[in-house]
Amino acid sequence: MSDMLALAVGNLLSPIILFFVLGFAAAFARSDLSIPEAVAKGLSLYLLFAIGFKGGASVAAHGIDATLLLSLGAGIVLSFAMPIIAFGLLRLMSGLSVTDAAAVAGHYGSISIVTFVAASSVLQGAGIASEGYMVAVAAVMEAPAILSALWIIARFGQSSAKMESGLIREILLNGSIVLLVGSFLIGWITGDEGLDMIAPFIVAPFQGVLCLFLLDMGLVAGRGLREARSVLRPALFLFGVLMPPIGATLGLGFGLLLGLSPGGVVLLMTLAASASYIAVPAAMRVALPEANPSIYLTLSLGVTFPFNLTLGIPLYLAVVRALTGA
Amino acid sequence: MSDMLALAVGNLLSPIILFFVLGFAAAFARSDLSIPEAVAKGLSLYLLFAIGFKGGASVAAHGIDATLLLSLGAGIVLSFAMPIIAFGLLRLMSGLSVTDAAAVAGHYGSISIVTFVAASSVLQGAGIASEGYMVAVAAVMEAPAILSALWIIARFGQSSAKMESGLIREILLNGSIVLLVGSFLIGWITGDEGLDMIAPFIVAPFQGVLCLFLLDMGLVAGRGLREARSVLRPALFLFGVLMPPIGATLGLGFGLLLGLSPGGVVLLMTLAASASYIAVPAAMRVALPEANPSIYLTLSLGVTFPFNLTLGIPLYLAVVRALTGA
Amino acid sequence: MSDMLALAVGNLLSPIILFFVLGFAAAFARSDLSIPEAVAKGLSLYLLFAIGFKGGASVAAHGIDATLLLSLGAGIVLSFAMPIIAFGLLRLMSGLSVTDAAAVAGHYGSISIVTFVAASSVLQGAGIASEGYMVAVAAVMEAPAILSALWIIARFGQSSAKMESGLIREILLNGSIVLLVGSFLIGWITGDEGLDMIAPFIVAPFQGVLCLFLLDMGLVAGRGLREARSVLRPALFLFGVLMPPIGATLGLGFGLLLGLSPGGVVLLMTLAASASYIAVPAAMRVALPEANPSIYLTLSLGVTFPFNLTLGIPLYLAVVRALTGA
Amino acid sequence: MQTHQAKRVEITIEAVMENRLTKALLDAGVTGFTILPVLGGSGRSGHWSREGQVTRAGGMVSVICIIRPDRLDSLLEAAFSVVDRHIGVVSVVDCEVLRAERF
Amino acid sequence: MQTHQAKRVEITIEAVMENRLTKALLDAGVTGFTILPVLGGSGRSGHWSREGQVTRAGGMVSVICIIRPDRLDSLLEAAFSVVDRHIGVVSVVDCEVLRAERF
Amino acid sequence: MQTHQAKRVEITIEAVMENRLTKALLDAGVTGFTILPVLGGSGRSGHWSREGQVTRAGGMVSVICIIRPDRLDSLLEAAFSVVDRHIGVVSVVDCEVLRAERF
Ligand SMILES: Nc1ncnc2c1ncn2[C@@H]1O[C@H](COP(=O)(O)O)[C@@H](O)[C@H]1O
Ligand SMILES: Nc1ncnc2c1ncn2[C@@H]1O[C@H](COP(=O)(O)O)[C@@H](O)[C@H]1O
Ligand SMILES: Nc1ncnc2c1ncn2[C@@H]1O[C@H](COP(=O)(O)O)[C@@H](O)[C@H]1O
Ligand code: NA
Ligand code: NA
Ligand code: NA
Repeated sequence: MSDMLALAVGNLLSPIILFFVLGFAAAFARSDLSIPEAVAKGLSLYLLFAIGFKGGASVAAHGIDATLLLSLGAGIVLSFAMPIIAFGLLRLMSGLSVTDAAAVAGHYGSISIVTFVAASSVLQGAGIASEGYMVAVAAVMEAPAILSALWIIARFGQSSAKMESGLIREILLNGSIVLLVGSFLIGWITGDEGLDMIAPFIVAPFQGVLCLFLLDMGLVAGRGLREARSVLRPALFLFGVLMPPIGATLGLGFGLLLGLSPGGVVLLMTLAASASYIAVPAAMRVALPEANPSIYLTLSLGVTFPFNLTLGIPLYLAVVRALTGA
Repeated sequence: MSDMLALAVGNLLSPIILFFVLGFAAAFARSDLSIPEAVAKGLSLYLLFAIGFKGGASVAAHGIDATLLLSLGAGIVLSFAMPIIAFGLLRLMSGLSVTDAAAVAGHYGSISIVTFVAASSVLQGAGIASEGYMVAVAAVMEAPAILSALWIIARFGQSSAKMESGLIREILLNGSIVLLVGSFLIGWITGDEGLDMIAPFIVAPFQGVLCLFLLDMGLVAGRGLREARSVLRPALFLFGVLMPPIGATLGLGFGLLLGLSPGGVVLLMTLAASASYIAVPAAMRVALPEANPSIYLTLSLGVTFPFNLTLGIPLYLAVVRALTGA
Repeated sequence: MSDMLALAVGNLLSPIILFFVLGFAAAFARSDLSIPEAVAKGLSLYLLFAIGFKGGASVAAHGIDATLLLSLGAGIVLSFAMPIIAFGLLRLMSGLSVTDAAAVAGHYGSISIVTFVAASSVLQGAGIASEGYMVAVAAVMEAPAILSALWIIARFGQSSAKMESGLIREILLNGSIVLLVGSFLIGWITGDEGLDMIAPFIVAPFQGVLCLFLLDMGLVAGRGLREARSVLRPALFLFGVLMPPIGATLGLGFGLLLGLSPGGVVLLMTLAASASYIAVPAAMRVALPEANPSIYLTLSLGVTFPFNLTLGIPLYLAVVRALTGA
Repeated sequence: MQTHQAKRVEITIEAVMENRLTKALLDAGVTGFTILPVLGGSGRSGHWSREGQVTRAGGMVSVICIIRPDRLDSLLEAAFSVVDRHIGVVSVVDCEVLRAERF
Repeated sequence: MQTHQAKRVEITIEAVMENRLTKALLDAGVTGFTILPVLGGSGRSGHWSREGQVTRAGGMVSVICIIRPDRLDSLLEAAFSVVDRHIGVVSVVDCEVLRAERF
Repeated sequence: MQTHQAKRVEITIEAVMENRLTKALLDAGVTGFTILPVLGGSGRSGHWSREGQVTRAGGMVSVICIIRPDRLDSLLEAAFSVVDRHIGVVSVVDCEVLRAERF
């Protein structure tokens, strides 16, 4: 227990978390600190590019594990299933309408890549290895949750979600997925030789770029929370901190079942625990415009993301350590 | 032959090419992956800054070769002459109007700096040195081709190209030339000491930045090609892959005549083979608005650039190796 | 004397200065070279992030000096006092109205962070250490000068500066101050461990990024000067090069009095000598819209900044060397 | 100079709907349009700003379309079919244009 | 389609004044506005451009506000109270809108 | 509030022609203008977008110019002399302005 506390405090005092907190505090103090949209997008492209490539290069170095395909399958199942759990929980706990609850649920089935990156960086700091292909698992978990959410609406809602032609293609080929998967494949193809070539760009400065990006996430999350305080009723807040451990537990189960390495289990838990803030909100605006974006963005960015970043990840790591003795 | 094939395959499987292909494929699949304009411009400024500075520092380290001035002269002659060849070829092969043919011709006399950078990076990978001042040759080859194109119009066309005051200054002082030449001079002045200071910024991460930039080039080229497929008749496509080897042959002749190092010859071939996509299109929009930009941009970015990147550069290198035994 | 000359020439031939000169020259030649606003802002955020963090990490490494608080106090006093001196000088020397003179004076009490960075980099090149907390001194010197300027207006002017609610908060929480102080604190908290993590991002490439940023400063300063030549009467120009040494002298006095290290004295001189171009202009547009921005921006960016960069900093260093034998 | 009557339609709409809107406009026979970026705004659904955004859900764009008056109705119907369920503002102004043959 | 009379007010103002202006507009009962970025411009106080700028003092933004005609006067007064001492341009155009209940 | 009749001219033109256009406008006696960025568009010469562009040939900008009605003709002639051979759209709207002395 006291070890876990030390770990949690250590994690809380890492530059990555502290820059997130700085952004959050600056937003709440109504400072005009801000990162231009183009720069924020550039940082996000960099992270996807780097994390995808490194994952692929690691697969090239360690060979494919027999569990690669099973892990991808587990990711897809989790992404399809978690929105249903989330929806049930929301309908029980909160007074959200079917539409809003389904939209929120979709976010929790999908994943947040920066939470994944933060967990990888904690693992790296602790010297714990993990499967390179977890990046690919992250990629396949982005989209199924959206289909789940739309199915929920079709099944339980009055308002008809518009599953128009084009939307599915848009979801599957959204920029983050393409860049992540593409970089993963290129890293895999070019292997160590490729990694050597671009390591000074994607390895050494990675943590620093991540700090700047988390500063931006803090600013955006803080501003969102400040503006949307009113929608954040206690029941919703509670959902935002309860759903991650539930997802993580499912991730833990699958991870142990598949025999992933301790690091891999932590990452799968983190993926399951995290909530989307890029792909799913965009899909929801198109397909489910009646759902209130302040609710799902505030929950995902303003509650669950900070929760995972600060408490969730060290908790998942501690659990895996306790169970596997890693 | 089988060596050349191996080289070509090796080149095709480098991260640089693969990221270009990723961008191209994403554009054709109509993914919404995109790099913000400001970030793309930032990456392009970085490349000019780095390549110029390194060229200058290399001149400072190795002294000026007696052939520096002759090489600059050769570059200028090539840039003036190639549009005339290209124009003749286009009028023979394609049904393009005088105006469109002249505009395209202007692009092929000038150069593409990112093709030059890609060739430098292939040379570096193969451990072949080259003259640092080839960067200056690249810079002087940008503009003369534009004057050639306008002269062709004045000589053969009905429509009068507007050589208004200000245009020449605009061409000579366009941002890319100024940054490239300026960085070259600063690299030269500050030499190894200067290079040591900023090497961690312009040397180590260079290849990684180049990958991101080529991803963007792939996206832009792919989107351009998708939209402008209709203008790309077979004769034009053929021109787009024939003109580069013709230019390269001229570059080869001049390079051998001047006694450049094998690496220098490859770079001069690449410069002659490449087609502009920054400076010349802008000048043509001002001076020759009647020319159809889809034609010249599609040829330059959508055909000749990918050709040089994937097949041209390994071919030019193989030829030089065969001839000089390097 | 000849040493000082050598130092001055050495300084003038550093890449940092030469890129500033390149930008300046490109602007005067009316080249269209330009750095997108978002990229320029991104570079500026990077510099604040890096310089703040390194300052904090250095405090963590060397412990707090007994003089930390005194130095902060000295900074605040300087920032409050210098506008009054500047105002007196301007009213004596130039025919500026009270409003314009007060606005200009406010700029000279405050500081320019990039001048501070340039001085740090000169010190680093010369192998002279300095107190890490000088970054914090820089931060506290940003705002008091604004209050001084508004007080001057209230005391001597007809036009009433609008000290509306909100302005003070805006000034104290402006983005640069928050990022600088926040990064300083995070650097302090995480210390060497934190620095190790992100050093490849904020230490190694720092000088290169600074070159690009100074290119942009040169472009902006050159363009400003070209457009606003008419406002720059000789008396104003004279003020722009006289005020920095006056400020530096005050900084020297305080620095010696406090017993700062030679490097620390140079930095305090530089801070006192520099003039704001980010925080103060924005505050003046809000509170004193009648003051002519061409005057204060041209003086600060077009005269005093280049003066400090090229002549001022080597001069301040030479003086400190002469006095302390460092 | 000789000018011609036309209508200037301005549609401010979520960026995620941009392609669907422009497709509907082109299908309705519009000959061209121009897209302006939007920095931020405020309305019944609250305040928003593009600063620091990485999500693609947040922003809006403004689509400007100049057309011959007789085409206004089909354009508005096309626009309405897209903006109907979405947030967004449509406004129409009388204007005069040079080179009427373009519209 | 059924459209309704409205006014389209466009206020080009220094970016540093943006928050003060939008606050004044909301206080004056405006239901929404849209903010467009401005790249550069020229006027009595000279020429400016956003390129390469790091200072926050330089830029401008354009605030677009569509309102019911009877609210125009209070809006203009609110706007004027902010732009009065500042540089900036206010213009008003008659327009027609869909979904009038929003304004 | 007291407002005055004016004209709002909007010229959407290739970015490479921006300086030539604004110079022509100033030569024609215009007292100011505002330049808005353009993200993309569509017309007879096809579809374009700024995303990822590094070439300077591709983009457009929108120049807004508010003037006294009696100056409209000389402005339009100046504008036309520049856009004539180039792609671009010119539209004029009646508007009312505060602070008429500026125009
Ligand atoms: N009255 C208005 N005038 C101008 N723009 C508006 C107005 N109302 C709404 N908007 C824009 O439309 C967006 C969505 O509005 P709403 O659907 O009311 O939340 C806002 O964020 C503004 O950008
Ligand atoms: N006549 C005008 N038409 C359009 N915009 C203008 C006009 N006059 C001024 N502006 C804009 O308002 C800003 C400030 O104008 P001024 O106060 O005249 O310096 C200019 O930089 C332009 O962006
Ligand atoms: N009807 C229109 N309404 C608004 N903008 C247009 C229109 N037609 C053309 N444009 C703009 O002008 C550019 C060039 O048009 P064009 O010359 O027809 O290719 C387009 O890319 C659009 O940005
Ligand atoms: Na999840
Ligand atoms: Na060429
Ligand atoms: Na100062």
